[in-house]
Amino acid sequence: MVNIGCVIKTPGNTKNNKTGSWRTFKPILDKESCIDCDNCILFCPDSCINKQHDIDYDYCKGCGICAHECPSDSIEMIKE
Amino acid sequence: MVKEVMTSNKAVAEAVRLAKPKVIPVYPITPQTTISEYLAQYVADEKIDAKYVKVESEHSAISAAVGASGAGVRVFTATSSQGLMLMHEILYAAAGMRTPFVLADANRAISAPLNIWNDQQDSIAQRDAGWLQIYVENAQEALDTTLMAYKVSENPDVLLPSMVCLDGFILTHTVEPVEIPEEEDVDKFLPPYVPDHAFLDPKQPMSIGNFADPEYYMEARHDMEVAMDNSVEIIQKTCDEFAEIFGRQYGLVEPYKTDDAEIIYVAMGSICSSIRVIVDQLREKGEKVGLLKIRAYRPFPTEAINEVIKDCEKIAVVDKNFSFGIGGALYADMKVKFDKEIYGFITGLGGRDITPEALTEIYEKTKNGPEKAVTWIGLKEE
Amino acid sequence: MVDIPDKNLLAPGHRGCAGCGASIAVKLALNALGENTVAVSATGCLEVMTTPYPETAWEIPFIHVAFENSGAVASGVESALRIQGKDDVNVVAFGGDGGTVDIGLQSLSGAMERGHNMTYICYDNEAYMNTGIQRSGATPYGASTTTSPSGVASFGEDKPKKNMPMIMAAHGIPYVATASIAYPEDYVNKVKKAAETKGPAYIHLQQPCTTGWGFPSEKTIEMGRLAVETGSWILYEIVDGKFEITYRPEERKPVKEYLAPQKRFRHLNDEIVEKIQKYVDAECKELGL
Amino acid sequence: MIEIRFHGRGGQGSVTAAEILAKAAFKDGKYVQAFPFFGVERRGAPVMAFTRIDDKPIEMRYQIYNPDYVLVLDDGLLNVVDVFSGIKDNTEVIINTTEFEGSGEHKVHDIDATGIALDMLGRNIVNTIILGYFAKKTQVVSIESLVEVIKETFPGKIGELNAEATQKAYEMG
Repeated sequence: MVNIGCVIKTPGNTKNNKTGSWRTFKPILDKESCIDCDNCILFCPDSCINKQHDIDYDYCKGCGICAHECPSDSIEMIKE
Repeated sequence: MVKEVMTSNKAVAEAVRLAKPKVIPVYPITPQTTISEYLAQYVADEKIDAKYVKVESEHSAISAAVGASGAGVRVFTATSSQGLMLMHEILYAAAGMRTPFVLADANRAISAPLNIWNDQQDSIAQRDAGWLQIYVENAQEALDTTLMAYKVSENPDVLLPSMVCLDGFILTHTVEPVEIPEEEDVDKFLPPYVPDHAFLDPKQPMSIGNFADPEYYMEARHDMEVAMDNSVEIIQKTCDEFAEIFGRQYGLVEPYKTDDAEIIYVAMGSICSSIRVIVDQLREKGEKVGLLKIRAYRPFPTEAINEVIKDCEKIAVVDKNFSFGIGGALYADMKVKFDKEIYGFITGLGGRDITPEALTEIYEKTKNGPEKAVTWIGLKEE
Repeated sequence: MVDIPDKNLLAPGHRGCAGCGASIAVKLALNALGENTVAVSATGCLEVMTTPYPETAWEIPFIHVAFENSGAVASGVESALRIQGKDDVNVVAFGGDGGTVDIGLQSLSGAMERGHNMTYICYDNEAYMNTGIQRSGATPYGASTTTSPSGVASFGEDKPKKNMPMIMAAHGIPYVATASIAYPEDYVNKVKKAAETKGPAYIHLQQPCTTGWGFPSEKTIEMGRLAVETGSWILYEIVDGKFEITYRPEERKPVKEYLAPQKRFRHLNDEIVEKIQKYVDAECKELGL
Repeated sequence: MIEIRFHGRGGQGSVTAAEILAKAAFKDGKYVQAFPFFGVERRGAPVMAFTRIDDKPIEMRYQIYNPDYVLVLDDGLLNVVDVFSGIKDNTEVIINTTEFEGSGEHKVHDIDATGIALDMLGRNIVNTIILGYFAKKTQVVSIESLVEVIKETFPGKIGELNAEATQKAYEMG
């Protein structure tokens, strides 16, 4: 059974799909040295860093953009 | 009730005015063009409260139609021939996305060679797109069918788009008397379109036109088959409701003098008028002959046809289209569905006039048993 | 600074590659546009990765119909919304470079010329990435793709990139801009301006693609920055016909620095690199960078 | 069933004439059908149009091969097309001409519609004028309905003038 025309009426429900399992490297953010530039939030392709700079590992694919774009080197990529 | 003399194109435009679509994306092409012109004028004169989208191609006409219908409003578009061919890809998308709008196709031959005249190859080529296809015989039927098409398409058990097929020039450019329904009667018959299954509203976000993998695709397509099956009953019901309000009765098929007929012509569109004249002439000579006019080609009304043809001996299917190596599309469908003596006749391609002699010849050939299962009629001798 | 919204309108869990630039492009655009927006998408990476039935990453209304027609679909959507009096709803269409500069050009041109009140964003990753990196009209000179491969007698794509923003500008529409995901403030401002524009607006956004360009996933933004800092991608806007550069690198870096880290350019010899440098110099001179 | 065939040139209004005749007959209470010979002809090329009039609904949708009446809007066509093609013994042919010399084989009426048109309309548009003459000669359609339809088809001054010219041709019939 599918919806008529395969319409999806549950906005944003890709959240059911935990893409964290794709990850081989994991970003660890050090809030002490963080300068609140928000680069990691802006550039995260998977919208998984919130305003408080908490990383949602359910979705983080471990691309490493956040660490690479962090001007204060506050994010470290470590092997899962 | 006003009765006026007009072309089928004008009759379609009048139906559209009465159906009150909100968006009309349309691109001109012979012989549909006057529909696009009438509608542009109606919008310019505020006779329709709609946005007329002056698209740059038929492909964009149908794309804008799907977009607008997806956004939740009633939509109309029209085309012909090459234009319908250009729409081909999006016709499938429209049906798959279950956008229930109406398209009028002024039936015209397909290139090459370039030809602007009537046959039905263009819409027949789209028969598997998931659209309802109704073939009309005259201007009145063009008007009435356009109104009924909305009601059928928008039915929650159908939600498939409809194509109203009217023969190019023979109908689109021929004037004849047409009764124009009263607006209040039409409003009663056809209430505004209020979609539930798909619309675009930031207050209730939904994603439409999505990607479906092998896990879901077959179900989605099968649902369309179910909807198409549902439409058989709904078309008949809609015809009955229409008759109650407007006094003109239509059906999935229309038999003429078939009760005791030994040979039955089966045909679609304007040719049925001429065949009726020939049936009368042959009847006067004592021939037991009748006509079965197919109005609904998709859905294919198997039961309704069977009811009419079950006792006849032979069937002559008249097609204005053909599939290489097979014959006409209607002929092929009849052969698949019915185990009877059925012959196919290809006529009137590219506007070749179908004369009374040609129609009589079809009868004679069927009666005597033609040399071939499929015969081209009206072909010039070397 | 760019405002960070409480809610992202492109949800996580979508199937984009790790390091996907298209996701960043859309996420930032939706941040700028807000919830009162309807999105249209051409077929491509974006559509496929965000709407695998029965899941959608879109928190706003979304429609996709086909590859080559997002301009026309958006025209229909816009018309339907306006005739219902929904004048305040933003209509945004996304197309990749293939769906925009190649197969979708006619549809887009018609939509722009008709003056629909909408924003079209081309997320340009410079090849057909969804189908596995085939060249498009937006593929730059020298890039090796599966249909413009480097080989014994070939250095890759042998034609320069189609100048799509200027083609759009020639339509006389009120707003045209180029942008890069590596400059989010500039990009977000442009999306906001585009949305506020009465009539059609076009943004051509360069969007590096880790898979198609061949660089490590963490360098998506760095590549975008290098493109701009070398003058290979110039950020400007054309408002009511008035052209203005919106970002000037302090000192333009050599193009080689942008080309070298990318696998698609790795085969290029010094001669071709020099030629590309000359192209870039000429373009920068023409636009006043 | 009465079948009428019009011969004219592209731009002379043959198709309009066929439709006006159908609409006028409809006003008289008849069933009607009118259609052009479907072509891609441009201004100046020979064209045809057809009208059917009957007391009962008209079913046939093929062209008219054996007309009861033939109306020729331009005598220059006589050298170009066979306007007598398919005519029956009692077919009447009306030609806009000043110098037609028939062989006597056919029932031919001639009227100088061009003269009336130039005189009353100031230009050579004869499609309605020839219908006035046709109405009187054949009584197929009433002049009252004809004039009404002409005024509806061409609103304003031009309709008035056309109606007067048609009336004049009627009186000459």
